[in-house]
Amino acid sequence: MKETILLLALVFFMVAIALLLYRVIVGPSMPDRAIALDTIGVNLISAIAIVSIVLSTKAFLEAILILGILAFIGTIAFSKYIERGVIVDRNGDS
Amino acid sequence: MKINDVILRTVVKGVVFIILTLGVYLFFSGHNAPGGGFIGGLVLGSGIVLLYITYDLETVHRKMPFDFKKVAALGVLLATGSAIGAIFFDAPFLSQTDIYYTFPILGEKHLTTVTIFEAGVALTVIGTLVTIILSISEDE
Amino acid sequence: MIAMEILEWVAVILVLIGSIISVISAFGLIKLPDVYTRSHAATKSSTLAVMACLLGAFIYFWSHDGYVSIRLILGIIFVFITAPVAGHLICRAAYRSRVPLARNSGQDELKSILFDGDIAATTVQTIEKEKSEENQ
Amino acid sequence: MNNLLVVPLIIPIITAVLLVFLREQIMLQRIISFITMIFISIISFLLLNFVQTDGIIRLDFGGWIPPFGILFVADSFSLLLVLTANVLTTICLLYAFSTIGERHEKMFFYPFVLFLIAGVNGSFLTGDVFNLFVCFEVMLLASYVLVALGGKKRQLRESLKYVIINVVASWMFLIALAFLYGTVKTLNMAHIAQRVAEVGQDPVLTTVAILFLIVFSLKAGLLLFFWLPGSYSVPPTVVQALFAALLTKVGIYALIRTFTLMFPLNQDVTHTIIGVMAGITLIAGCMGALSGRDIYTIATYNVIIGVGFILIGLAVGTESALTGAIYYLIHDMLAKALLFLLVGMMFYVSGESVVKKMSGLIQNYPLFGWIYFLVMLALAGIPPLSGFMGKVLIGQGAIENGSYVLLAIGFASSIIVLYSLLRIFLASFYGETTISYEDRKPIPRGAYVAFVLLALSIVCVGVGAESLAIYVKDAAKTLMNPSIYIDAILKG
Amino acid sequence: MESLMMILIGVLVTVGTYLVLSRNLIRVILGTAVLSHAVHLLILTMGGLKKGAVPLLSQSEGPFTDALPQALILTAIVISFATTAFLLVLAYRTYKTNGSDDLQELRGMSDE
Amino acid sequence: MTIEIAIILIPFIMAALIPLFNRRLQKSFIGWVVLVIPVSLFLILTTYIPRIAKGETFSHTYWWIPSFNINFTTYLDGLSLIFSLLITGVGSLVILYSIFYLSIKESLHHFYCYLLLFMGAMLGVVFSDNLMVLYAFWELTSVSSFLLIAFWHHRKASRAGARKSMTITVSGGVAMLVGFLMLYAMSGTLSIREIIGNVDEISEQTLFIPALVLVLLGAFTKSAQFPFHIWLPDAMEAPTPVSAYLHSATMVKAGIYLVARFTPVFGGEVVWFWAVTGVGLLTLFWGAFNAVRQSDLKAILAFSTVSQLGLIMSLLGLGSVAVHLGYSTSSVIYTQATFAALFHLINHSTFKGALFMMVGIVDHEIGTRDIRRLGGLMSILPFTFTIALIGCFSMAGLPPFNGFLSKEMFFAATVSITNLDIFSIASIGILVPVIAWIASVFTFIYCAIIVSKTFLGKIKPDILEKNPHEAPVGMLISPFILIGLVIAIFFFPNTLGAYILKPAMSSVYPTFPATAEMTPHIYAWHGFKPELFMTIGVILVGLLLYRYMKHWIKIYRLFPQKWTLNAIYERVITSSENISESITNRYMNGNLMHYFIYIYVSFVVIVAGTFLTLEAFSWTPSLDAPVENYELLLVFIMIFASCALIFAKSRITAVLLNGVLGYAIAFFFVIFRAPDLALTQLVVESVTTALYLICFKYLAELKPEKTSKRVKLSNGIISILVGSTVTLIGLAVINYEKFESISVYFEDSYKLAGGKNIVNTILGDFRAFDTMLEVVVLLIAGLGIYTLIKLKAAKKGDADT
Repeated sequence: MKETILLLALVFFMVAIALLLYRVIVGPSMPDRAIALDTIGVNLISAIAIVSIVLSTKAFLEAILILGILAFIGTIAFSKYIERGVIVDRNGDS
Repeated sequence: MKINDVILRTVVKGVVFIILTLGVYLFFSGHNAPGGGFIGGLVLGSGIVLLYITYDLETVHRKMPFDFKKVAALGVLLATGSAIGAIFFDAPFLSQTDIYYTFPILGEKHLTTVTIFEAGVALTVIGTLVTIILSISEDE
Repeated sequence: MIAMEILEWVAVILVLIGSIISVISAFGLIKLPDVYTRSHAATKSSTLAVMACLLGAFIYFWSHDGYVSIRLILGIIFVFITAPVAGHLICRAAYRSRVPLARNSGQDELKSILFDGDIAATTVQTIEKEKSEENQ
Repeated sequence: MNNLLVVPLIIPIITAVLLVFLREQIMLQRIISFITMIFISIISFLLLNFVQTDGIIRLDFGGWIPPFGILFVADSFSLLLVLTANVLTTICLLYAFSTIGERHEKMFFYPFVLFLIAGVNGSFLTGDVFNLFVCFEVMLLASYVLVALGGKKRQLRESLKYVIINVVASWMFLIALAFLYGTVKTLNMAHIAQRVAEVGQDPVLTTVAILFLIVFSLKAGLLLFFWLPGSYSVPPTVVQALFAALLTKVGIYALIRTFTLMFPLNQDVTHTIIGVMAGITLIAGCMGALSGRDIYTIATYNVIIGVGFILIGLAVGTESALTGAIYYLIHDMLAKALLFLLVGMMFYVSGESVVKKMSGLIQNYPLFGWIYFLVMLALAGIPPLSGFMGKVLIGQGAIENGSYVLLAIGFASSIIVLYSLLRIFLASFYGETTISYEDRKPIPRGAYVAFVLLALSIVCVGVGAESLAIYVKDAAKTLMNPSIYIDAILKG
Repeated sequence: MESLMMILIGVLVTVGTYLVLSRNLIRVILGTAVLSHAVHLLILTMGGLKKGAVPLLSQSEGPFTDALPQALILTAIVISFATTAFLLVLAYRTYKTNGSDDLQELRGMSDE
Repeated sequence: MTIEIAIILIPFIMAALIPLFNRRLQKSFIGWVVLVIPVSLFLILTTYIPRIAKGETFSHTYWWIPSFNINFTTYLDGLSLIFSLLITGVGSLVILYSIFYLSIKESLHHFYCYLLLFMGAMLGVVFSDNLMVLYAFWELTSVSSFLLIAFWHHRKASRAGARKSMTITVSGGVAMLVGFLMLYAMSGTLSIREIIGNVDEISEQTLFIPALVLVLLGAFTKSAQFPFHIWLPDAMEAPTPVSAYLHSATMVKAGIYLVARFTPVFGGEVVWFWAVTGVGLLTLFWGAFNAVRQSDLKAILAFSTVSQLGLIMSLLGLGSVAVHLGYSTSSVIYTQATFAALFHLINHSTFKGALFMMVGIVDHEIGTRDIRRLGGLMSILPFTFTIALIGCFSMAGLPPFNGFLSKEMFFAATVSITNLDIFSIASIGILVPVIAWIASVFTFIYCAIIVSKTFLGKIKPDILEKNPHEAPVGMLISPFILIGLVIAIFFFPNTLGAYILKPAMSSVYPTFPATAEMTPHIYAWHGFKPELFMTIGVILVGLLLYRYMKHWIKIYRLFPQKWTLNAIYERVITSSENISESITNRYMNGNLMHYFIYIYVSFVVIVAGTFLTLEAFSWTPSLDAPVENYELLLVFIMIFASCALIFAKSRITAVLLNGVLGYAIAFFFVIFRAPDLALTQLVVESVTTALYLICFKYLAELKPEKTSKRVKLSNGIISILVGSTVTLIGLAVINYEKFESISVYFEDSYKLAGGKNIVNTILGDFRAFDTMLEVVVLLIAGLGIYTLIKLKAAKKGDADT
């Protein structure tokens, strides 16, 4: 029963990801897509958490943390790219 | 156009600290849990990359004045060195060995040469990652 | 024993709630009219969803294995800190790259401050860039 | 003792890394890299002789017994190639010292060459398929860098194609590896051979073998050589020479290993396909060589012809054919390196790469011209130079086996080789010179030393074929009887 | 599951191949990236899926899922990172010097 | 070190020394130094004559590559002796002649070096018993001949001639090599003598005839037999001493030598008989026929050489009948053809050598060899005229010169062959004497042309302007010696026969006892036999035709310029070059897309082809792990994302979609219990995405693909085929459960390597070597990117090689 619910939750997450994927593909603007990807990442965090419960293993908890970090880094990179076209500035004045 | 990055920079200071800690943790936990030289190195490297993204080349370089090419080279040297060490003990190349050694304060610890090897790996990963990002960003 | 069972159920329900919120938030991302409102759906409700899930997982491991996962707590905190910043940055980027507001939104007050005067010249570049990237 | 086996791989790597720290001291870089190459050449020669007395030697890395760990295996075949590769790289370095220029030298030129040779040596020596992939990658990445080193317009363009095709080829390699692991569940070559023999190479395994054929063909330039002519004509001369001598040969080595050791049991299918591919390669190579109007084109298509010819030896598959293939491999490595060095020097002294725009070079550079003449004869398989023994033995094998079509194509190709190179000789070296002896661009002394050494080695390999015979025969014997190899790895 | 994965891998290979056959440089590079994804999944699939526990001795007693493909993929991922990075830089250097990212224009038969 | 090996090696050693001591030697001195060698070699060889005549042979073996049966075996018998005497004898005379012929401004050291090289190679050919060594020397003669022909390489014609001769003779050599290899495969030995010994076993085998044909190809190309003769006239661009030496007396005779040497092996075959005889006769006729129309003296001689070689060749063919018949009193008569061949071989060398030297003198003194510009030189060059007269008489087969004797024997042989009733000689055998006779008529005509157009008639005025005079004595010595021989042999033919020809005959017919019939007594006068009438007929008809040449010379116009062998050869070469070029340029067009299409198509054809034809496909889905709903969804998401990637119109979208794929794969890694992978994949994916973004600064935005619909469709089909090939093989492989994985071993990782993370212990310990190299890969990539960016092409004047 519990497992069924967990799997159901996973299906929900997948549906959400699918919807977000639609947003990534369709846009219309770049920030839309970036946000969608960010959200996919965040949803994946949840999904990984659920899978860990299903498999009852603690091996993936690092992955959760890492994914959180990386989604953040990714979003920063995207936003900087969208805003300035450059990710790494040469010096502080630009 | 100067864009105000105060919020970002404030948060990143904390986040980078977490990332670096996590990286070190992953590096050391590698032998028994997920992690290891590669992942540790990658996480540490991406932490540094995050710094570059939030700040800029000059600022970060002032704080970390390394030649990352040499860091990478050093890493390879460490990895190969630990591998070659076995030859001098008449063991096959790359033989790893481990001992349990009781430190004065820390107590008994499990020490292995794998750790040296992994440290080499991690250093190379960091060095390469940053070299790549830096070289490209510095390009005219 | 029963307490454990209940806790596990709590965890599972939390996870379920999280998943439902996430679907709703995803619908929000589809339905809302412009990037700024979508960002709201993404950052706020998704963060809620993920926190519910992680909390669920935390409770589950606590009750099931008696394992208190620091990593999960850290994860929650981390998402808690970073999600708003990310949302802020992306919205600012969107605004600066002049992604249009939805038609039915109110007045754009920042516009006159940001895009007037000497700054206008630089923004032309961004607009052009945006145009070239928006070929659809 | 066994630890010596890793020397040809690890010493260049360590030296290369050390040279990274010595970036500014060019003289020191030269000396160190040269000494390193001489050192590993000596070591590989010693190893070759050890193998004669003690049989196949292996080095289990970390002491993990096969098939679980990675290991280096040295039999005569691999060591012969390692030795040849190292010797000619040493000589090419001599050429590089006087020609490559400070700009390149400061940009880690020597480290990259050393990485390249490390990858090549590793590919020859490894006894594990996945490790072969990794060694390939070491070699390939170094080659990617070397081919683009200099950043000229044309160079970047061609190297881009080279890199993309090779990246795709690498992924194909991994696909093949995945299927291999999916079927035999092991990665050790000897163990694979044993397991394949156990079930008698059924159709699925043969398909996997064919996948490997495609992958290695891409690397070797067998039939799928499209990347080769462009990318071999753009980098600095010495890099071209190294490429021509080493890169395709590694692919050929892998092919020979795969189809003599791992998948030797369904030769009707596999060797027929190899034969057809080799035949088409030869024809296409000959057409390319005939079509060429500039020296680089002619030289690069000659590389392709060489590949086709060696693989006829594999397709025929008899002991004498394989012996011939090994002889020819050694010859081809030396002669192609020399050919590319010469061609590059022609471009350097005349500033032209079109055959007809050069004339009378031999009057200003007699020794240079005669060495070209020599290598031309060697490549055409004229006795007693190095190409002869391989050609004869492959021909012998083809006759024993009844592969007359391949025999005809192969021998006809040697005439085309001669014809195409002769055209260069007659047009560019002979004839009236337009530049007086005083105005000529002098050839650096280091280049001459490299030419003469390589030319001498060609003559020695040809005339002294007997002194190589014990090694080559032993190598062919091991190739023909995979059980020798398997037993050396898995028993004791 | 394995069959499903094989179909997915097939689709990925198809997409990768199609992209590699493009004229545009970036598409080609993305194609190689997709191919590398497919390859990693393939190696994993070849080890057998869901056949055992996470290969951590501290977490369970086994049987474990096949760990060797995982190690291989890890190596492959890192190598693919290295090559992709190099390829990207090479691509933009080529673009800058040759002034085109269209591979048909980069044929280079006429200009030299 | 025996004398035979020394004889071969000395020329080589000297050839190597000349360039070394070039600077020390006086230029005028160099020829005299070189002359010592052939003279002394000749003298040494003459000491062998009595012993060889007694039937002795000399054989010595030196190891060269014994592992593959390639040994340096010298073998000196009657046949070798004839040739070696010719090589050294004519060689001495030619060098003596060239000392006066070549100006000291020429690069003499090259000339003599090549000449010595050639001499050594020739001696090697005739002394080798081992097929491979024979082949080695054989090719060396081609190479040295190439060098000599191209001696004046600043002339375009020289280069063209050299190229042609090299291409044709080396091709023939390669064919011969294949023939030798076939012989080796049949007999298991490379020694000619052993092959002759086993001839009965060999002739049964299927490869026998191919081997025969291939060996003959070698001989024919070298001996300039029809249709390979085209290189010989072009080779006349060489300095005249070279022509005299290589292209009349020695190198072209190597083919003759080969045929004679292999007569005991192949002689019994009908193919051999007809090929050698037929090609010989054809060449005899064609050479003579073409010689008549030439206007260059040297070209006339070249074609005449071709023709004479055909004569010798056809004689050898006729003689091979005896091998077929085996020894009996009736069959011995046919050996006389071979005897005549060997006899004519010597005769030809003498008179043709002299004639070439004569042409050289004319060229040297008058400055032209064109018969249209020459005439009446008899009074200016009386000695030269004598040489020409005697040489031409001999060549035309007139008494009292040696050519008469051998020509008579030739006629006799052709007539006697018609009596035979094997090899379907009865039906077409009558053609043999007919062709021989017609060819002799033409021979007579061109001999007449040489003598009359050059020396008779009026002196053309432009010649006189140059104030010509007779050649220096030194230049006349050699031709006069040869002319002396021409006469001497006529008067003492039987001395030659007994000491030199007889032992050679027993080399050609090793199984025949040396009876008197084998070495017939040669008479200048032997009664009114058919051959005498034939000779008389030749003279009469020849004179007649020469007289009325103007009237029938037009028939040459019937042969259109377009269809001469030379033109065909040129056309084959150029068209094959052009066709190759157009094909190669068509598919090697630099377009990466096309290259990939070739690669993928071959991939599909070869791999899927094998897979399907071997029926390797099998699929049992029941063995699969179960599929959960969410996994199915994830698969769909991935498929969807990847398809969207194809249609992505902006690069950011594409990169984002790639990121989605990366994330999804990481999630698969989670589902499939690979935590380390999931971590690595996530980090690498993010870093890669960042890299893309950084590099986008320098790259252009995606443009819509400009490819046509058809290309897109075909690309799509190819991709689908590739993808489905992988899928199908994968489906077959996942059910392949015959073995247990080696990774079971790694599950003891804690015990073995002290680590509880199996993947990590594999990476760090079991397979640490991979990891180490992978780190190296990373370093290379990092450094590589650095250099790629920093090392930009220098602007101009940067000549790095």
